[in-house]
Amino acid sequence: MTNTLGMNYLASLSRFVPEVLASITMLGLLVIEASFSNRSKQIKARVVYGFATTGLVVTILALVENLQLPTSQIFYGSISIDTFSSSMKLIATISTLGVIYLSSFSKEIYSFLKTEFVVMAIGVLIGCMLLASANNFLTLYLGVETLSILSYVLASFKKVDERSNEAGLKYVLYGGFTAGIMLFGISHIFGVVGSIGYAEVAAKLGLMGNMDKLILIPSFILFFAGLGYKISCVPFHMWTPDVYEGSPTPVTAFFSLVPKFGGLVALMKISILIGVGQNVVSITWIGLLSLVAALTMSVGNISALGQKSVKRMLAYSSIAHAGNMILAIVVLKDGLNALVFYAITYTLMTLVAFYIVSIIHDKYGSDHFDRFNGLITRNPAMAIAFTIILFSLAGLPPFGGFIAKFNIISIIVKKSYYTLAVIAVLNSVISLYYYLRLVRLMIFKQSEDISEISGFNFSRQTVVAMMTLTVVILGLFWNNLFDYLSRTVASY
Amino acid sequence: MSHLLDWILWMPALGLLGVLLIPKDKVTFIRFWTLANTLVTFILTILLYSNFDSEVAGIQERFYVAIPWIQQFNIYYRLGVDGIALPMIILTGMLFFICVLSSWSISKSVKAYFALFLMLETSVMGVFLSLDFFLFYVFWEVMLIPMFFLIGIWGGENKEYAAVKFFLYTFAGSVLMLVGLIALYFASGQNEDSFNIIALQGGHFTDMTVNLFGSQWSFAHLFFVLMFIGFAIKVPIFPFHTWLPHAHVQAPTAVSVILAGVLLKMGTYGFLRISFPIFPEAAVYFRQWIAVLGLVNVIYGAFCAMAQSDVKKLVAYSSVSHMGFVMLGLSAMTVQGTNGAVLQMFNHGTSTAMMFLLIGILYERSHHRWIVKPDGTKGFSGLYTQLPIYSIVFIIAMFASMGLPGLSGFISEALIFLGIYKEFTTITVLALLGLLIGAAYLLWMFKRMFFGEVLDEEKKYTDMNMREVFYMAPLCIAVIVFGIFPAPILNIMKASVGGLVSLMAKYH
Amino acid sequence: MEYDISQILPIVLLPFGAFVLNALIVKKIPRVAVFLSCLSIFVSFLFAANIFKDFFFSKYASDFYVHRVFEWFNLNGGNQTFSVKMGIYLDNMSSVMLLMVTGTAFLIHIFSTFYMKEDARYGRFFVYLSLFSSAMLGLVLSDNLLSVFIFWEIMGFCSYSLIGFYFEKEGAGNASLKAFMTTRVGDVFFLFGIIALWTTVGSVSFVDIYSAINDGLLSSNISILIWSFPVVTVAAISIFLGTIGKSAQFPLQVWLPDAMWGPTPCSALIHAATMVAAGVYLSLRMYPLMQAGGLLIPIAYIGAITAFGAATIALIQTDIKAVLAYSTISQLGYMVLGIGVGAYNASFMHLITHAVFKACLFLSAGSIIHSLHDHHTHAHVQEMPRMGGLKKKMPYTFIAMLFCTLAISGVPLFSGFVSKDRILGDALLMATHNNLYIIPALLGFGGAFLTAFYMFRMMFLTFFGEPRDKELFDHVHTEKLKWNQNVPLLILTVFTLGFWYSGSFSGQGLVKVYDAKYEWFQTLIKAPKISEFQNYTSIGMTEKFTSNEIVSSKYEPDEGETEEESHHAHSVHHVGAIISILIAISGILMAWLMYIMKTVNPGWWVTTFTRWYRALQNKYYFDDFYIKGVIQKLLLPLNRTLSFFDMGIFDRYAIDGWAAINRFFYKTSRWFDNVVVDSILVDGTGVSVRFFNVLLRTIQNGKIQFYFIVFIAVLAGYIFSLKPLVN
Amino acid sequence: MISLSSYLVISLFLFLCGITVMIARKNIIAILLGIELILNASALNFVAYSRFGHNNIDGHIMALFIIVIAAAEAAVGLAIAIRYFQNRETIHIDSATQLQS
Repeated sequence: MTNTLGMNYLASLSRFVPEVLASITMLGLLVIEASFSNRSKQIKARVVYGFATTGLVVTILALVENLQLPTSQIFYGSISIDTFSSSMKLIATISTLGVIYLSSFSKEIYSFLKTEFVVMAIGVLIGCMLLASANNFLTLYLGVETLSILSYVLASFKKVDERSNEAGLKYVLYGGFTAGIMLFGISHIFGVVGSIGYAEVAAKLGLMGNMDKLILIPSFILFFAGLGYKISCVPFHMWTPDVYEGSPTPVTAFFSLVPKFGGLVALMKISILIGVGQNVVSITWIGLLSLVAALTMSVGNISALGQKSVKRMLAYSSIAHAGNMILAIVVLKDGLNALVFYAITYTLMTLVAFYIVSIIHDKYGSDHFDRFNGLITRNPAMAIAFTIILFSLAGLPPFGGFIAKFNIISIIVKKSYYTLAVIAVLNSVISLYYYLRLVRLMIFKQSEDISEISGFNFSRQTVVAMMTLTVVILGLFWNNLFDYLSRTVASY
Repeated sequence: MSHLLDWILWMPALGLLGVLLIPKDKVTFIRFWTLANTLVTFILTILLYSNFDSEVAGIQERFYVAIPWIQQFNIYYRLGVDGIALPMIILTGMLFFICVLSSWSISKSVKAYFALFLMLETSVMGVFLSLDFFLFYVFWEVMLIPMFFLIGIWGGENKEYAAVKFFLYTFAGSVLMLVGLIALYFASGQNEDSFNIIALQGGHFTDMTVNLFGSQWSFAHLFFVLMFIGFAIKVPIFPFHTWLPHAHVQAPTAVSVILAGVLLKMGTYGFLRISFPIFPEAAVYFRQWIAVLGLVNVIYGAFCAMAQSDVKKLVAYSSVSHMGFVMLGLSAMTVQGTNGAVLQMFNHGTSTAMMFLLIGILYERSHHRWIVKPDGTKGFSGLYTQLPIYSIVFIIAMFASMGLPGLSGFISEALIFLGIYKEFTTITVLALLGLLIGAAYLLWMFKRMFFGEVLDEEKKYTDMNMREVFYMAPLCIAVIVFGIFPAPILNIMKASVGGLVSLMAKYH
Repeated sequence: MEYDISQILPIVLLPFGAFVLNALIVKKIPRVAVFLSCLSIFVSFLFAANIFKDFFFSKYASDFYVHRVFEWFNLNGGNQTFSVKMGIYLDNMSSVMLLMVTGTAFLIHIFSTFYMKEDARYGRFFVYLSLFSSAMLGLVLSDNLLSVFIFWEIMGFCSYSLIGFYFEKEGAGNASLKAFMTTRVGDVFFLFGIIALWTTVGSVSFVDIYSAINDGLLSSNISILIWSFPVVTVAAISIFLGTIGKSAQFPLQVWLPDAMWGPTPCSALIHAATMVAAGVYLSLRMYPLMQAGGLLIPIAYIGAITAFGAATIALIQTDIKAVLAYSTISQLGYMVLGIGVGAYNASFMHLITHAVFKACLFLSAGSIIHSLHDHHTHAHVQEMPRMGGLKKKMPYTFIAMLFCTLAISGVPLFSGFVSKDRILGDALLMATHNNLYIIPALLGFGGAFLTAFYMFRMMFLTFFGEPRDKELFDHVHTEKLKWNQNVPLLILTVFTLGFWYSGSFSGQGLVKVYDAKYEWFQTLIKAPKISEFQNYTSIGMTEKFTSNEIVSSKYEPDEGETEEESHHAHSVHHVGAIISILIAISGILMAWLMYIMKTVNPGWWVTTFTRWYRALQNKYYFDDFYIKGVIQKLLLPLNRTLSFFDMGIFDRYAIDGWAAINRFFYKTSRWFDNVVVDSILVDGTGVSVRFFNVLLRTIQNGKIQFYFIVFIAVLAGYIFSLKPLVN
Repeated sequence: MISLSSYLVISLFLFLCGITVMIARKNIIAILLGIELILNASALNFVAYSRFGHNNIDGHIMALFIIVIAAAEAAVGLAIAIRYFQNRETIHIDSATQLQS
């Protein structure tokens, strides 16, 4: 499947178009930012968002074009472009678009910083793309760091807000710490295997005896810690709640989507390489993954139970969802299409949820649970949309969330990981419980103030409605999408 | 959308769309629209009954729809009717029609109420009609959503607790079922994996094993238990029953009627449609445990009911007890037992529906349900003098659910006992004790509420009005007529039940 | 004779039709309803009379029966088959029974038109009566235990409703509840017996059961809990328990006295003449089963104990209806004793005679109560201490009651003597054969003495002497012959004479009459010979009866007995007859001394035997035992505990998560605020979730370096956990 | 002649030092320095491995990239630390406990 454009830079670039486009958009935005004076805010904002949107849309088109092509490794095999990573990049790009839209009306992003936000977001997106399509540890490291460094800034985006600063600080320290540990692990892997390319590592592993592999295992675990912290899977998740709570809502939304996708793709690729077969490493690796998946789901959900702030609750639930997606990684190649499907629905649901949370937050300056009391009377459309989304997140039919869960659970049941399956479904019961708490407040409780919710204007309503509708449709007629995914992605 | 089954399934959904289109303030219009819609559905079910061929065992060709839905998992939109589903479908059609009438007095956000109500009807019909396991599961879950809101918005003082409890409890059960059905799907593949319930039936999984925690387990036993929990929570079987009293006490009248009349039956229907035919060997293997659980239900429910001072809670526990009889009948796996169980499902549907409707009627007048108020004073007394018609209907309902010969309850219970006697003699004896207590708590309640002096606050209670009489009448007739001539129902079910029993008999 | 179903079914269907029709029209036009009821029961009386005539004048065929069946429903499906058949079974016994039931019922209907006239629910009373009559007749005609059970329960329902007829009274409620539940205890066992027989025999029609007994099908064992019994015993016991419940035998006799809360006519019909007798009727039908089950001795004991015990309680009752109630229990005890000692047709005869004179007694009591109207309380008086000297005021009632009292006390020439003496005679006979029967025999005779005593005590207190409540007495109008008040009584009175039932103007023994012409009763009624029901095939409902179904049989008084056996029997019967006459006379004499001559002072007995007196007042503490003991001390606490366990412990701790622990966390951990309390209340997922939640919150303490430590610890943990892999 | 193992020992020592610093020191700057130590440890590993183990330059390249990125990360870290100091007048790490459950 690997064809021979390994040598040729131009040929390589022809497959590297999406990343290039994204970078161009980023740089262009910087230019625009510089060229506009502060007088004409409106026009500037329009231009910025217009440019960003067009740029990302073009990127999306490029990615779609990439999806059609077979797998190929470029830049001397340091980067591999394949349907799986392309599709995940596609989703990441779409979610970036969604977050940028969110940032455009969120009051938490100060108007004079909106451009910076967009720039950073696209930067993180590029990092995510690198991470996703990395084919050796170097590109992986580069991707992770590009992702992280910009994320640190995003986390502490509200310059004057102490909490935001603290979030940034914790993020940077924790990130550096884990990055270092990951590198240490990688260095030992390199030392034993003598190469940093995935493929070579896998090949060498195949030739080694069990004892040598045993020496490798700790290094692999160190390496896993590095990725695990990006996906924020238990027990490397501890920064997550704090950072998510501290950062502005759009940033939180962004964090719970794009970096996770990058990390998941990388993890998936590496697992597919080293997790196959029946040797010590693979068994340990899969065991590690399943353990982590179970822990992530359970801890995420259980911690979400007692939260007071909806944002924090969503943060924890995003951890839990990451756990669900790791389940798909446990079954390696068979999990690919399930993983992608899950990512799609998860993106939609998370975006809608954060839109609504952000609107409420902008109205009250807080997203405490009781801010949602009696939403049904104050803004039925919003309440119904949110209810549907929450049910879908909990995995209730006939919504997309259920189908996503169904796919993953079916695949792990097929591989007869019955225990994992049972843990997963029971976790969805727990998750239903805290989602229900919100639904209860929105629909059963009476609100103290019945003032109309401003900031939920027509355009936002349409966007939310479209996304919610998509979720519902994905729940009923998911045949074609799933079919398409299993044709393209699975061919990876 | 041409087939009769499609119409039955989607008619309420159409009604739902209609309700959504009607403006909020056109309350009476919404009511009548819903009434008409449910009536049409009911008539359609009757039509189904009249075209039904009672000789055919199992699914009838003329009532079978299969349209591919998701090829990836070859999931089909597959509907079908057999003798076990049909009574339930008719019951559903009738009860929903009656409940619309009984919830005429709902005034709080009527539109939403009836919309959810119709959504509920579609999902319930879907559960009874669908022959594709995935479809079944989807309807099974969708049913929870309207129930949650119906209890949580229009319920009593402690409604949210009850609603959430009901939702979580049932969801917990059904997700286990989800794992089970996926496992079945992948295990089913002789030629191709399938969710087709009919194709799965017949015990293909008898000698499969799965490796779990390093030891070999029988596939059938493992997943029979898994699904058993799912259905048991719905039935509900001890120890999964505690959601029921809360839900019943808090729910508005119509909803508790549906809950007791139809939703509980979905659990036992699940056994008949899925657990038993798909895992016959496991079912036979576990039958004495099922019987014991059923017995516990009967006795325990009856005893708990006797101690209640809230009449609605009393009836709720009584339905725990009565569903225990159904479980006993199922555990027998004899022709009398199973027929008795299905008949009991129907009869309990009618009689308990009557009880709850009557309690609702009383509640509309008294706004409390205490037989004995918490402060020890009488809640009701001498209603017999105050509400003569009401009392007579109440007597019919009460004696029907107590199993007085000549009313519907008796035949099913007698058949159940006849079925289990040979299998579990001791359990039969103890279950008869349950029958005794069953009479005791109902009559004791009746004595305390209906005999004696009329209280002052009761002086203003008015007797049943025309509307109430009108919607109680069909149930009364059903209870009496099927008590004397059970044949109409037994004839439609006996062929299918016989088939099932013969299948089970292979594994005795 | 041509015989088909159209001559039999109307007996049941007419009253039932009347019931259905009346139930609809009673609110609008009660009078019509009443008329319909009376008419329907009268017509079915005519049908019954017609049938009886056929049976009576056809050659005395003791084992002639008509049996017609139809399928009620079947469960044939797959390769499974199961069919439930219903049918009618008509033989001599049922024909006599039909005549008795329709006759008394009709007269009681007539009397009710007088008694219930002023009542607010005049019409509804007749609705219940019609339903009851149809149920009773259906029971008599039914050919299998299932339909017997069905009608049995419907009668129970009617009894429940009629006892609670005056539902404004709290006591009526209690009484009806008590009656239904007590009989229900028996019924549940009855149902179990039916199921046991059904499963073993494959059908519950009498004939099938007979043949099954004959073929020894029932000797197989069933195991309950850890013991195992032969089916036949279990079935016999269960079914006899049904009889105990329905016929108010010891130890379930408690409900019948309270049943007197109902209107007097319904007491006469249901709780004296028919329904309570249905229990005995059932046991007679199942006589072969009782025999095969080896149950006769226990039955004899239960009957004797009931007969005697109830009689003793009746001694001290002051309420006229209560006296009659206890005498009913006692007489039913005699019938059961009769079954126990194998006096099959004597027992049945006593059923019939008792039905007649007890109905008459109740109606007389009714007419007395009705005429005694207290103008202060506006209530009818039934306390004997306030009566007395009514002989002058109500002559007709007096005559009726006198005859019935003579009959029940077993005075020769009256029906009671004929039947009761035969039972006692056979008891004595059995006692000479088997020592175990001595006690029942003695109790029987003792009971007879007491019966004579308390019945005449009632007579004297009511009709003789000076009126004790002058004012009440003056308000009583002098009775004149009214078609619906005392004519029914007098008609019944006629049938309290002995010669209707037995050719020998006395009981058997004194005057031996071997001419079958006079001993029609003994000829007609015989215990079913199970051997005759072999290879029996049931006949479709519509088929006509053909005369070759008649098996004629002549009357041999002592068939199957050797010469000296029969001689012994007759001598014993002699003795029995003489004893019982003496006993009756002495009883009457005793009462006469006490209440007319006042030579013996009742108070002396009370003061001497105080403890016994109190025991009698409390009906031997049965009610205290059942209500205070079993129900209040045992059942209700159990229920409360269970339901508390269910909601208070099971639901709260196991399901809602251990609230106690939650509260502990709530106090201790500072993160545990109202939100969590809220979620405790609304949590269905159990303590573990909550616990881990707290744990995680403690770990998640916001200290970044603590996070590092955890991180390192976890890595170390992972790596060390791999050590086992190395070797 | 210095062998590979000695390099490894040193790098391990550096690594542990870094971790100790990050855990023990309360000063944010110090903690950032700790990160540097860890990164250097791994960089040293890379170089040593590629010198002794296998004759390819992957290790060197890794090391270079590590240096670059470490610089970038340190820059951002310091910037955030400064911002934090501006807001809180302290760079004591234990003061950063506003965010917690």
